[in-house]
Amino acid sequence: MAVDSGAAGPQRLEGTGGELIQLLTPEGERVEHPDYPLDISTEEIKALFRDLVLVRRIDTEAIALQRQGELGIWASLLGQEAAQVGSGRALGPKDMAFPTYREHGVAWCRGLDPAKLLELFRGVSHGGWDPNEHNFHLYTIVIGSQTLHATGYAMGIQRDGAVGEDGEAVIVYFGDGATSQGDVNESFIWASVFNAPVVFFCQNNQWAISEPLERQSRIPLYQRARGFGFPGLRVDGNDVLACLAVTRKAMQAAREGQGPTLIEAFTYRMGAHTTTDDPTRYRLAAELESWKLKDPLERVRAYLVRTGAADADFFAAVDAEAGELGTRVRKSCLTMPDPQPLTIFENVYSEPNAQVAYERDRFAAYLDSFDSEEVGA
Amino acid sequence: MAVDSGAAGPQRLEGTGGELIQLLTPEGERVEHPDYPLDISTEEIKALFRDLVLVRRIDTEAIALQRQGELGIWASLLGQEAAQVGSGRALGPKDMAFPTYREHGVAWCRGLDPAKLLELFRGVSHGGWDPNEHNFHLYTIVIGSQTLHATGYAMGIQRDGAVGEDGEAVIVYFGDGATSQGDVNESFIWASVFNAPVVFFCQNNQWAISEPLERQSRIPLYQRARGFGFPGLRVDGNDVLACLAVTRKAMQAAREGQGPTLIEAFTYRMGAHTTTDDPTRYRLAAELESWKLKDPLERVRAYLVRTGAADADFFAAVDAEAGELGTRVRKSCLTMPDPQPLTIFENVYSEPNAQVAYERDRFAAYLDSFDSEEVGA
Amino acid sequence: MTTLTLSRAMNEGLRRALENDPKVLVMGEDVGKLGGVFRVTDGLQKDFGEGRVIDTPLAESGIVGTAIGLALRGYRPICEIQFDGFVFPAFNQIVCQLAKMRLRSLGHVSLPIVIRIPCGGGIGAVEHHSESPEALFAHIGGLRVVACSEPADAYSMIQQSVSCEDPVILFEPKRRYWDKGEVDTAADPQAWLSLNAARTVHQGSDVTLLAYGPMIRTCVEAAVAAAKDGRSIEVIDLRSLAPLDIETIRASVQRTGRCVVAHEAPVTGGLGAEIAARITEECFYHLEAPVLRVGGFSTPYPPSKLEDHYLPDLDRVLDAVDRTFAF
Amino acid sequence: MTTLTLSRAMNEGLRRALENDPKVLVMGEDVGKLGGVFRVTDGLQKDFGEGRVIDTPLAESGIVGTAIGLALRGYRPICEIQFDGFVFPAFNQIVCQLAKMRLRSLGHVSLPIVIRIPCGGGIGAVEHHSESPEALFAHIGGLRVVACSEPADAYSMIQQSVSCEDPVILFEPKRRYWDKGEVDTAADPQAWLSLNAARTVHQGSDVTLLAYGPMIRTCVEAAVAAAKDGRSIEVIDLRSLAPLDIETIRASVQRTGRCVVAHEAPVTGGLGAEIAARITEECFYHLEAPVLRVGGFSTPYPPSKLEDHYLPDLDRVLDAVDRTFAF
Ligand SMILES: Cc1ncc(C[n+]2csc(CCOP(=O)(O)OP(=O)(O)O)c2C)c(N)n1
Ligand SMILES: Cc1ncc(C[n+]2csc(CCOP(=O)(O)OP(=O)(O)O)c2C)c(N)n1
Ligand SMILES: [Mg+2]
Ligand SMILES: [Mg+2]
Repeated sequence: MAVDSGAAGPQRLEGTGGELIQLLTPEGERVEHPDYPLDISTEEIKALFRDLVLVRRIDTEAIALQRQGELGIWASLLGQEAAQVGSGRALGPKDMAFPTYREHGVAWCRGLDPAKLLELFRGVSHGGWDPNEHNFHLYTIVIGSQTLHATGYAMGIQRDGAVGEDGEAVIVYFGDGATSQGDVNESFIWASVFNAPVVFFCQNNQWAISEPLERQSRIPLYQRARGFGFPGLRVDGNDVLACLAVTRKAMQAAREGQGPTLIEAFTYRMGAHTTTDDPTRYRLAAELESWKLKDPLERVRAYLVRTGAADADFFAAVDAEAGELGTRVRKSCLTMPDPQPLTIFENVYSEPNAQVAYERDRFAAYLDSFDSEEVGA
Repeated sequence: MAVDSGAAGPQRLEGTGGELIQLLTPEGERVEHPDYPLDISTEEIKALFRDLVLVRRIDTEAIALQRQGELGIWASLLGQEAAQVGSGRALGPKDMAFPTYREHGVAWCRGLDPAKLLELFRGVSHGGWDPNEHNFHLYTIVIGSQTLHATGYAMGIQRDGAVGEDGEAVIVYFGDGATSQGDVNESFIWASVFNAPVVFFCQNNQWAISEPLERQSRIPLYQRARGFGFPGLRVDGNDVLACLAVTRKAMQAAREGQGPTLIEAFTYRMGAHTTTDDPTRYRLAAELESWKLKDPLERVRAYLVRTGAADADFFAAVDAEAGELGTRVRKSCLTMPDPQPLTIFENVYSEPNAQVAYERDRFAAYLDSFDSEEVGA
Repeated sequence: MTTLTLSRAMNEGLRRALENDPKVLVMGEDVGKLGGVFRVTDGLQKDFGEGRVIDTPLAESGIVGTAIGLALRGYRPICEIQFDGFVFPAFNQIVCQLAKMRLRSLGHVSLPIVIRIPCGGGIGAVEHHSESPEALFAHIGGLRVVACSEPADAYSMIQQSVSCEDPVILFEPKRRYWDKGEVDTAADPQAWLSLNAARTVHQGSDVTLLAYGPMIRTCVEAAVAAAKDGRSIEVIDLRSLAPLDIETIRASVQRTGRCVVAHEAPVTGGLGAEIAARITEECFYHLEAPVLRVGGFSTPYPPSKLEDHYLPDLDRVLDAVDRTFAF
Repeated sequence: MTTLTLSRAMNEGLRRALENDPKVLVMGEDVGKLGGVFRVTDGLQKDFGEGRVIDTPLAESGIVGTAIGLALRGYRPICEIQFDGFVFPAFNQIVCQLAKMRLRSLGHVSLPIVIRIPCGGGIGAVEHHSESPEALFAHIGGLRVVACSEPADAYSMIQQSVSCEDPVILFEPKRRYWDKGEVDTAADPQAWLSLNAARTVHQGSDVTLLAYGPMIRTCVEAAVAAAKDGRSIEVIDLRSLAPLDIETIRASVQRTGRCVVAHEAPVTGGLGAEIAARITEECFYHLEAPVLRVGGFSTPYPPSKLEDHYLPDLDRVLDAVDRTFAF
């Protein structure tokens, strides 16, 4: 017989309890998980802590810059640092990452200069970095589109014969809201049918702007993978160690030819959707308060303090570094030159294009006419 | 812990064995299924047999008409009669059905005049029937689109307060290939999130034109529903009784407010994709031969003969009726008037439209110019 | 008469539509509690309930596709697409289903669906938030395409669109959402200007300037500025982009003998092309100069620091006007 | 020189492309064993393997989206869209990703992807199988749009499209797939006419007739017929629809003083609009009559029994030509 029972109706998802993979509790206690043993040194944990603090600092600075009118908008990663740093640090140099527009922490782990992110949010470019320099693709704003790019890229890895022991794999980021897009589901189909080396990393931060998770799914999101025939799992997205461990394992499986995995990192968007959003219109303060207790940084700090692995000097040093980073980020923003008008016509095509050239020449002449008339444009 | 293991790689699906819901074996033996007791009289089974024969006859006639140049193309339902008649006869008059382009058997059950189907395939109209007359929506050719229409319609039923004991529900048909389209997956999301009264009826006929099922999924299709949190099941699509029973149950559940079900009717496209297709290019004759043994008509005939429920007279009468139907279908095709040129401009908008009127008037004048010049257009 | 912002006027129009017909629904992303990212649906879910003002899953094809199903069941859905650049996932449903269902059914089926699209640039946004895709819809038979430019029209045009038995794509000029204007909410709907009609928003005799949506304010400002230099520009707000109100346009161009079309969308293949081609056919002997087009460049929309150069402003509009006099 | 059908010439061109560069891939629905519904990819999977000629899941957004990913990894995918009417599920990936990635990356990323679309009507097909959506793509900066009309061009243009570092939408006239023509498969690719260039396919002096794809044969037939009546029509095959080869067009129109554009797509907002607008700007004082457009009506494509009326045929093309002489 073949009957597959689903839930009878919508249900509020609970992210706590036994179904979450966790290696570090909100209180900072290290716990073991039979399937995800993590061999990690204290120094490595300290390095992760440093990452968490620094990416939060980039975020804080960017929000401030936006408030001061220096950025058009900013999408804060507040609360999602562990999901991003944990997964980001699980990648090898040859792996490729496809972000959304909120993966500043992953960008950091891949080595992208934060100034590049500011360029985008300042409106100086649409991104403009070379995806191959750090194996970190451009930010993608149209929800879900990048999941297909990632899957196609993974199919390219297969064609390059780069799957195997020492293979390469792809990770693609998307949100809970994105799981409703046709493209994301098509990417699940492609990845499973071609057994492509791609890890789907869904940061379920509980909200798609004002819409709670129930608007996207009535069952936990990690279970979506079942419908497509590949493994899905849910990890505590505020636990940097667990995120590191599950991503490592899934990436290694992909590299070795075992195909895709869906990782649902259960986390929370602690800030507004973007700096133009006002979450008080749609969610209760109490929810945010309860998530503050699960802060991804604080639990690592608690662990380091409790185990004596780090002392006040360490924390002071990290704070100082964060301060410097903040200053550097700010400076890079304030000294960023505006693009020149005629760059509008650049990088549309690889070769000279009659239409673009025609419009550029006319526009250049138009701009010149102001100069010669000595009237400001 | 939350790990969901999927298949490790592509696997050839097998449609036989215990996972299929079956009430009538290919040999015509009646079997029971604990979850799908079917209380059906001999007369009703004979009526189903008649339906099967008649819809096959429509199909044969249409193929012949196409060969003779009377239809532009025809999409044959050969082999899928049981899936269509079984599900079609499970519907109540108030239920709404959304077909693809191959649901001639469902059309028959809903009471649509087969001539209407010929109009479409002859190129006289794009369908042109009133979906509300028989609660049978227009054929939809763009793969998967109708699944969202069906889901929206079901949301309308909810808003009308027509869910409950005596409620209404929707059934939507699509193929195995269609399951790869974003729209179909989005409809699964909508239906589950809103718990809409819709039954997804997938006729898995093993092929999407030349592509075998493995190009669309590496696990059985009924399991797709798991990923979205509603029940999925697989029925022997060549077993009219099982199709009737599972569809009845799923429709009743939907009517009562228990939400969507995915039914995978495991069947086989015994003919070409359409009359322009040449399946010998991509599939083996042996496959077809093996499916002939599972013919949806023959097993009902065997059952009726074996149980003595029907005698030669009955079969002769059905054949005679089929012959008459064939003649009627043929005649309706041959006597169908061609549409008038100016109908191009009709039914584009509900009210007079300046652009359409402008073009129509000019075209009418243009046509008139030939008349007055006495030159043939 | 009340003074309302365009966003608020649209909100009032939606409220009226919801009040007047229980079959009217509002659906889209974040249209409920949040009231939409531009607050156009503010308060509607609170007042009309979740059954009628529906926060949908995040998928535009799903929004339009289920709206079609709801319309088949007798509802009149108003879909909000959050930003212009996000209408493309729904393009297939719009072009192949929404536009074609009436013909497919030989008139048995109407799909009275409105798709609201906040459009255009000038708000300093990131990629995909500043597009003007109207020409793509105007090319599709079976769709009505309209654009409002100011509060009073927003208020009436949304209601007229909802009343229309055909699918309507309604473009809303997002950078004008906070512009204020007088709205007569007490006026008899019968007295409203037809949804098919263009309107002369600035009288003039030397040249006809055609525009719509966000460019109307720019064009009127241009006309006012030009008047000081002694040049009399007639500005017509097209309002209906498909079909065009050719009569109004023709009457003006035959009078002025010169015509400029302005829009934010790329000039190549934009609506200006259709207008120029048609006007030239209709007014060949009246034209003193070719119909000139001023619009976005034929490139992707640039990063926002460049948008002031990309978007036609008062100077570029007047430059085009000047050029028609150079012929 | 070999005599090949257009379908076969395209097949040979694809074969060359696959041979010349191991990074070239062919992907789409039924392109493998079946060889595509028009047999354009016949035999390619057999010869180049399933790794390079890929039967994909049935989802066009997936086809284009994964092709983008493959291109990011260094491949050069050629995507087949089975029929024109089925390109719309992929429209979002084409417009927002394919067209914009180069600018988004400030030139770091190239997406050398070809999207082959069998297009147009006249084959007696059901709905969605006879569309001409080229204008929708020509409006999108970042895309190249080209159309072939005969076997020799099919053979070279597919190879040039594959070599192009930018995304190319290649329209193939499906009702001309079985038309035969001479193809010089030994010619030096350097000698091929540029992918940017229009070509005069019938010389004339009285009027310029612009067309592309399936309409070329019709237009040449019209020119031949008109010649018998003493009217000399110059027919230009545009080949590149975006960008247009304005120089070739202008030179002809300045010489003839009259111009007609013919295409199957609806006239409203079709490519003819852009051409008419641009030509009028460029050749205002040379034009004896407005540029006239002849094309599909601004309705959905009708059922096939009506398509002979919908599609501009020789008579309707000549009617438009006649009308330009009535000015
Ligand atoms: C196709 C598309 N539709 C709508 C939007 C507008 N939008 C931007 S972010 C967002 C919510 C995304 O939610 P989720 O996927 O959960 O990611 P999160 O922002 O929470 O990280 C929406 C609706 C978009 N960017 N793309
Ligand atoms: C969006 C779209 N893409 C491609 C096609 C062309 N096409 C028509 S039928 C078909 C195969 C459909 O397979 P399946 O869903 O299994 O249904 P079946 O024909 O087997 O009943 C294809 C690719 C289409 N109609 N729509
Ligand atoms: Mg989210
Ligand atoms: Mg099938």
